[in-house]
Amino acid sequence: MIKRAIAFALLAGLGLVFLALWQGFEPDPSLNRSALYYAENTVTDTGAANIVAAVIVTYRGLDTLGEVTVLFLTAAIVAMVLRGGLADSGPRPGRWPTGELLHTGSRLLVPLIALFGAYVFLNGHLTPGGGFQGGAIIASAMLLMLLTDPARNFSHRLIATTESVSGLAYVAIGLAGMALAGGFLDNRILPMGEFGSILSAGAIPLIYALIGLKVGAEFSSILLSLSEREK
Amino acid sequence: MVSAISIIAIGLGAAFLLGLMREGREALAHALTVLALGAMSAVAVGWLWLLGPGGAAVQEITTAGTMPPFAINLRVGLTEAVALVMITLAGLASALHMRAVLLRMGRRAMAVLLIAVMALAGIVMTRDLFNLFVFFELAAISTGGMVLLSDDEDALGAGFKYMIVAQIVSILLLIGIIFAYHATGSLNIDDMGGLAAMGGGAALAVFLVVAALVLETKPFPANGWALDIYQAAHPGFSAILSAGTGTAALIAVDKFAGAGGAALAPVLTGLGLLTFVAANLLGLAQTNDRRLLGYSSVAQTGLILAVIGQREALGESYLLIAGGLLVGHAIAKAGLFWLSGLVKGRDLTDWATLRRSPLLVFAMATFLAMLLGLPPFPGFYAKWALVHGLVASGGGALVALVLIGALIEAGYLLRWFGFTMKREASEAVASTPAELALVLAVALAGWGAGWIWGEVGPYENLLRAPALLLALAFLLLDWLPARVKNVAAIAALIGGFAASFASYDPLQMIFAAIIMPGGAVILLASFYEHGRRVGFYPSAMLMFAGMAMLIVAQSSFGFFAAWEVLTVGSYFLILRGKYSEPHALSYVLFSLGGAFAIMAGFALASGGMANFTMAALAQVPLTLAPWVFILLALGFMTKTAAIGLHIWLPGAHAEAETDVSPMVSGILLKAGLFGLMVLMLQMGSPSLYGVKLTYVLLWIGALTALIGNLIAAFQEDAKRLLAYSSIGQMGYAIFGIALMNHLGWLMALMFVINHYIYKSMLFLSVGGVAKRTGTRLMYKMGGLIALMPLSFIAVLIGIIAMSGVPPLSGFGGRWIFYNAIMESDARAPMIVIFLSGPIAFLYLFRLIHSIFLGQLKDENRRLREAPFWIVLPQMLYTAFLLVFAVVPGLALRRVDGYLSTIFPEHGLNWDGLTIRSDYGYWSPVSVMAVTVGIFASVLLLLVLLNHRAQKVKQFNIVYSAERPFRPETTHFAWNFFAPYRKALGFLLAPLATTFWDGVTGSLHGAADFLRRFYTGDGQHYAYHVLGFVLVLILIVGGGL
Amino acid sequence: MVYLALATGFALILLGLYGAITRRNLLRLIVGFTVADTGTHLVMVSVGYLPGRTAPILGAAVPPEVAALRIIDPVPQALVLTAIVIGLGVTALMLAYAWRIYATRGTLDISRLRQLKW
Amino acid sequence: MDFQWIKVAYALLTLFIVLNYGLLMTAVIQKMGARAGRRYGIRVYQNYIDLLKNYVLRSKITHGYMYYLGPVFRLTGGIGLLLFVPTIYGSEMWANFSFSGDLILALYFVFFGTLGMALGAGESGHPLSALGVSRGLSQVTSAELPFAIAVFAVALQYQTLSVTEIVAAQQGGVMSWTLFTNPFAVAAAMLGFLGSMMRAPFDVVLAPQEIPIGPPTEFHSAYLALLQTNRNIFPVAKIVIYMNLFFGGAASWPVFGIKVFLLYLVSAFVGVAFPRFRVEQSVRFFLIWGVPLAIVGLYWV
Amino acid sequence: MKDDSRKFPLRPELEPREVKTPDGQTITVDPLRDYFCEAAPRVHAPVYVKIVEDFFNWARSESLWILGFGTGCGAIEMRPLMTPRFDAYRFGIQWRPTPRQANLLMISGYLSVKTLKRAIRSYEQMQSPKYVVGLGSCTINGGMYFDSYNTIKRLDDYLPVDLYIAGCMPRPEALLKGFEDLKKIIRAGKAEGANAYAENFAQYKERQKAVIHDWDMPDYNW
Repeated sequence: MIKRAIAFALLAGLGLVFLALWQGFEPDPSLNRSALYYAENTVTDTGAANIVAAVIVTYRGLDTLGEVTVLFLTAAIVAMVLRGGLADSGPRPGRWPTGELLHTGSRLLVPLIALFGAYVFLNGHLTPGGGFQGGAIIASAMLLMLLTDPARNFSHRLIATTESVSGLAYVAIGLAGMALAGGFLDNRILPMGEFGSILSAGAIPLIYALIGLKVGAEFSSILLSLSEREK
Repeated sequence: MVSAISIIAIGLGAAFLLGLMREGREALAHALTVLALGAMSAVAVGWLWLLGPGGAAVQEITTAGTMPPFAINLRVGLTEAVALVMITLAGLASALHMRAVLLRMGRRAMAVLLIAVMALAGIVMTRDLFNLFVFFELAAISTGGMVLLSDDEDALGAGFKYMIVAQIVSILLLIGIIFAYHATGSLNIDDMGGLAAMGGGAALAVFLVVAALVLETKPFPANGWALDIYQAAHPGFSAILSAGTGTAALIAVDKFAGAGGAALAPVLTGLGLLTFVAANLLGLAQTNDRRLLGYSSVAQTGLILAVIGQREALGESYLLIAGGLLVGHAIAKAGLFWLSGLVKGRDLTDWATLRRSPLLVFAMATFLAMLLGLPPFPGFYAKWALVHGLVASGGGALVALVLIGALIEAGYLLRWFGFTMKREASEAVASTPAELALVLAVALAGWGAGWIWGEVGPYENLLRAPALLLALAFLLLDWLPARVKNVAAIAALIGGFAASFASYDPLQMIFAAIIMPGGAVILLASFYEHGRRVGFYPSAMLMFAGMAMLIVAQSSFGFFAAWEVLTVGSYFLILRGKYSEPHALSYVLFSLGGAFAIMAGFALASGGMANFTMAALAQVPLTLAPWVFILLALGFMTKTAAIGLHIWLPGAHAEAETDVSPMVSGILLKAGLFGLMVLMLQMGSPSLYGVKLTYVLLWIGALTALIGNLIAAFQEDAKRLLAYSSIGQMGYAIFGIALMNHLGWLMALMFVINHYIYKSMLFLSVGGVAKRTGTRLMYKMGGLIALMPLSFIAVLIGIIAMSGVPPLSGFGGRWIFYNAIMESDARAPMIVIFLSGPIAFLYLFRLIHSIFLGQLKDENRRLREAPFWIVLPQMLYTAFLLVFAVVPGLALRRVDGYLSTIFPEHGLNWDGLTIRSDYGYWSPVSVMAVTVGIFASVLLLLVLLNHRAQKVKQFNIVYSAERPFRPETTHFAWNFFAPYRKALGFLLAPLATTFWDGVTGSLHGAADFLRRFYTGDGQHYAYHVLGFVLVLILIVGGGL
Repeated sequence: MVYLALATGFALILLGLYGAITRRNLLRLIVGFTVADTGTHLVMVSVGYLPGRTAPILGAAVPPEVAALRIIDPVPQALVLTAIVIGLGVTALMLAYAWRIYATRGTLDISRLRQLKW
Repeated sequence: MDFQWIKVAYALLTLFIVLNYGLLMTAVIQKMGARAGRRYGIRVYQNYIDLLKNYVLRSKITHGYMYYLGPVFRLTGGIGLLLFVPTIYGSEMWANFSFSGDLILALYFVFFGTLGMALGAGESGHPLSALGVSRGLSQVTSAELPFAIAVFAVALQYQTLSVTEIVAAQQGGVMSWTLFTNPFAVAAAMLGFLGSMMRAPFDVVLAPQEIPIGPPTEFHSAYLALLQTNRNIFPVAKIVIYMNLFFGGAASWPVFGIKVFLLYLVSAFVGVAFPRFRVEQSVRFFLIWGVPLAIVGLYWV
Repeated sequence: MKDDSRKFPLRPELEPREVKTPDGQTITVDPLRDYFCEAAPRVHAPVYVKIVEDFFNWARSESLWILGFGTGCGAIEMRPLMTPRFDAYRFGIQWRPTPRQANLLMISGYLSVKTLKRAIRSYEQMQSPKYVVGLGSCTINGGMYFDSYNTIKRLDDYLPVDLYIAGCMPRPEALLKGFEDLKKIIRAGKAEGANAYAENFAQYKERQKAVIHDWDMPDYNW
């Protein structure tokens, strides 16, 4: 009871802070200087139509690299955590086999989903979407496969390789930006192309593709690790 | 030089590369990890080199080819470079240290390690607030991963608690960031300067960010999670957590502090100091080594946080201080955590196993010294500069907090060192050469850092002081046999004296004479010891070096450094005694407390000025002078063991080794006297509220003399008796100095020489006897006169000299003393000192009677004279005392002449063989001649009559027509002065001991009570965090 | 509208945190944090919202020339994406921890994890 | 400084006079005590016979070197004390060796004999000797307190530590004696005097039978004779100091004889009239009565 | 002294014992040998010329220091000597508490075997010249205890008696007369009991040991 009361009191205090923030909040009438800069210079700087994508991949590319790393890290740790418990979990009784219908349906859907994912990350610089979203979609294909056939063996190796290679490539592009263009993760190492076309915006599509692959692989890896625990 | 961002790139690249590795190639993976960390370290070191000695400009690194604030940018300045070096090197070393566990856990663990280091480097470099958040999260998650490397089951719980806290912190941070962005339209930290001043949401946002960042520095009380991690995590990782994460978090706070504006600084300071004091207090109650280190880490981080809060006030020395504390702490803590990896048990006492390896002990001592800010390590310079800086900016109360916290920290750290040196050692440490090399390398790095700080700071570099180097050279010689080292030590002392002989003024000369040649004479006794005596010579020489530096110190810094050096050396020396663990601890704590008082006093005197000469003490403004005087006098009197501050002395002197007791008693105590003399020489006698402070000193001296002597009379332990007698004698000396007249000083200076001689002599005699009899309890001895005649003669001459009975030299001191007090009008303390005078007879007689006279015991019947090397110095002293008794003018006259330059009035007149004062006269030669003449005549008469006396044995005594039962029941020695105890026993009430016991007891009690706050429940920790944030905002908000 | 979103975000945070610090079960606790995370994200995007404007994607609807007047702030959007991913990572990590704790301790009660204290 | 050997002869003469005077005076005082108890008491020359007998005992034993030297120390202390203080005021001849040192020398030389005797008694191995020493030291050191403070008061009063000068300052009539110029100091000093004379009520140190006779239990023959000799010199020497400090000193031998006798008589009278104190009682006595008196004396100046 | 014919075992504290020294060795301590001087008494013949020796003897006779040691009922008769009525002090007589300083041992009445041992000790611890006076008939022939199993009958067999004072008990006046007689003997140089004791040491010891069965001390108590 006391615990609840304390929790209440603390959260009430926090709530007061939030209330102050809420009361003091005044939506900007116009774009602030950062946003204004992006609105005005994205096209010339990066050639991307999706300003958010440009911010993510280029201006705040280091964040994104970190973000990808977070996933990589989580995947690695989850694998580590779960592997550590393997010895004592022991074999479990088999499951009911999933039905034919599911198998077929998923076999039909998986390539489509994957393709959609690829579409989303390849067009990230033009339309809403991007590497993370695309990667998540690809991972959902994986999830579908896992759900339909829990007993199926996936190639960890392939996933890991995809993950690492795309990560390395990402870092390499970043370094290339230092060598060839204005700085780390500068997207202007590749031609800017025509504004609005798929092959534009310098390295953004490439990076997004790598991110998509990597995120897909990492989500898959996490899902796989978690599902293997259930076997 | 490659861009510093490559540290991040290398880290990430290597981590991703590890993903490509096959399972089963762990060794290769580890090699890659080490290589990558090595490369990162190399880049960091390279930049440090460029920015430091190279003088390169601060490096701005932009990304995405866009200028900040529109793209993320990084910055590497000197501070960042230092932090990067520490972080990457800690990572590298930990990777090496954790090799086994990394190999076991596989490439993923290595990737996590790499990312952790990378993330910390990112925190240090980035200038973008959100990017900072990303790196923090990376660091947090990788911490969550690294915790799993531990073998400790409880690590899981600790990790989860950490994640809870991390989640809350990240929520707060995000809210703060987004509102800060909203207010400024930028995420760049450089754009947020003074943001808090905007008030409203912006200010709240800033405080949320600040609170989150500060939480990363583990402030009290929202730090339970951190302690659990320290306790449970693999020590290799704890090293990173302490040295790396802590550093990074502090840098982050430092970066963002500007945004908080002026209101934030005092809050940070307060918070830091609260953490510093509280965590140290909590550390007192710890028995688990890693948790203890955790508390210590938290405390040190808190101190640095406080320094960050005082950044404006500290001005130029800010970097020196923060850096010194940070580097010292990082190196020491990393080293200690790695060491804890070598120790199997988790209890502090389990560290005794380290003792088997002198190198590890050396490393541990180095680390502890770094943590405590002892010379010559960076923390020493930093602490000195910090205290001076704080005083300069009027933060006297802060100084007090810092010093109290530091003292508590010293308490538990040195207690731990005591455990290591003195407790039962189980098995030897199972360390591979690589691990050993790692720890040693870190320790050496600590020395290196000390050198660097000495070089770059505005003070003298202690590692360039010849005396100190000479002492340290004995560390290198420590593999030699003891006797060889002894020759070297004696040669060093004599050589040192010969080299500097000409440059001393008479005051210094007296002290130098007893320190160096005097020390050499005592060292003669050390020839008795066989084997290697590892650690003895470096400690002893350290003490001597400190003393030698002390007497020639020109600046307050030099003086204080020397003071610390001699304290450290003597602490190690005292700790060598068999049962001296608690006594050495209380010694060093009192000494450090005193040293802190001295430091504060100097800081106050100099007004925070860095370079302050001792001579400038005379120019201290009148309003400050009494306080300076009090602080300094207090500090010096801890060393002379004035009443109330004396409780460390008996144990420390009594339990020390045979040849150490005379050193610490005969020589070391004089350091305090020297300090007092210099103090009064420069400052005279300031008044406080109309009371002359020297008058207070008179009282202190008198009471010390009375109580010291009185307690000595009731000791059963011979060495304790001598120790208490030292207390009493020091009281006399203080009294003499405080008289502030010619003869008072003359007496004190005579006393410096005399006390050295007879106390050294008595300690050696008693030590020799104790060596032979195997006990120090006097009532177990008795009747040793026939077996140990030389020791007896030494004691006899010693006590005659000491009690001031003519014709030996002690009388000269008394005579001068009486003449000195004739000039003074302070009658009340005089009466007290009169009371104490005759009591000296009681304990002196008891000493010689109980040991040498009376009944010889069964088991002692075949004892031999004390070893030659122990007797030799005694005989030298005896000869000297006899010569000095006849011709005291040898030294007295020169000193008298010197004192005439200070106190021109009321000196002595040298009229042929007669010495005249204003009041009386004394002719030592006549006294000696008359006494010897009468004595010889009477003796002749007796021999004529009784030359054929039958020598009988010990039971041939009249015994009411019976015979004695056994020697034990016939030797009247125990509780020798029972009637005196009946009459005056009430004066013996151990008030000081009770008081200090109460202090330590309440500290421990407080610690034990306070730590229950850390219930171990993750949700409680969440409460702490939330509550902390709210209170912080309340305080800062209230300050708006 | 934006105030409502903001308030909802704050409310979610408080709700989530309340769950996280009062529930003993690790899984509920994690859910609580997820809710709070979501609230945070909501707050973030709300702060970046400018009334009456559109998404920061250039094209036919929003030509680059007038972008400055037509789009909302892209930065919070970028940030929130990062925050979401990081939150996901942390959640996954906590779940893995919860699983491991359950495997070794046989409990999901956080109050049983009090071996380390004082 | 040129030393004249004739001083040795003078010193011996002083010693001779004082020894004989002491032997006779103690006998007379003992006889007075006996008369008070309605006895004849000892013969006036009895002390000579006892002394002689002890000197010429035939057999003797020794317990060791310190035992052997103890009486020597003791007697040296007594003789030294006598010779370091000018016996007769204003006479170069009877100033003896007072050129060696001043009042402080005398004060500290008192302990020379005490210490030596204690050591000798200690080496005899007799536990009761040691017990006696313990009592003696306890008592003497506390009796010394009022005396030392009083002496200091006197030194302050006359602004000198030279005995001769102190006596000189008291010349010019009875009323200029310290006794009248600083009565408290003198009272305190006289209490100390009683304590150091080993007479009742402060004679538990020698308590016959209980601890046979304290420190000298084992001493006999010439050892004892030396101690006896000292017992006749030392009190006189001590009284000389008191006389010089407080009672105007003595300008001639007859005055010397009278003053010493009267002072000695004080302790004898007190001794006859009072029972014994235990040691802790006497320690307290000196602290409670002696020291405050002395302090008053000190502040009186 | 080791005596195989010992009838009573030695007291435990006098048995030789093994002791461990502080440095770890084991040594044997034989209390009787290690703690007591074993030397035999010497004869101290008068060494000075007659006239000097006479003078000394006169001094000795005029300074009789009695050991305050009462062995039997006669001790009660000695106390009045200190009182004003008899006032023995005027004859140079006084009591000393320690045998070291006394030179006259008064055996005041009957002497039990147990006390004999103490008397012997005390006598031997006195310094020569020393004198023994037997008080009352018991010291002469056993007196009324002539057939007691527990008293000695003839003091002279065990200690060299210089003078007997007969009576049962002798009055203090008799004692004073006895002292006068003793003084005469001393002045005549005939009170050489100590030397006689040393000369006939073996005989004395034989007789002493014949009655003292638990002889647990060295032959001569210095």
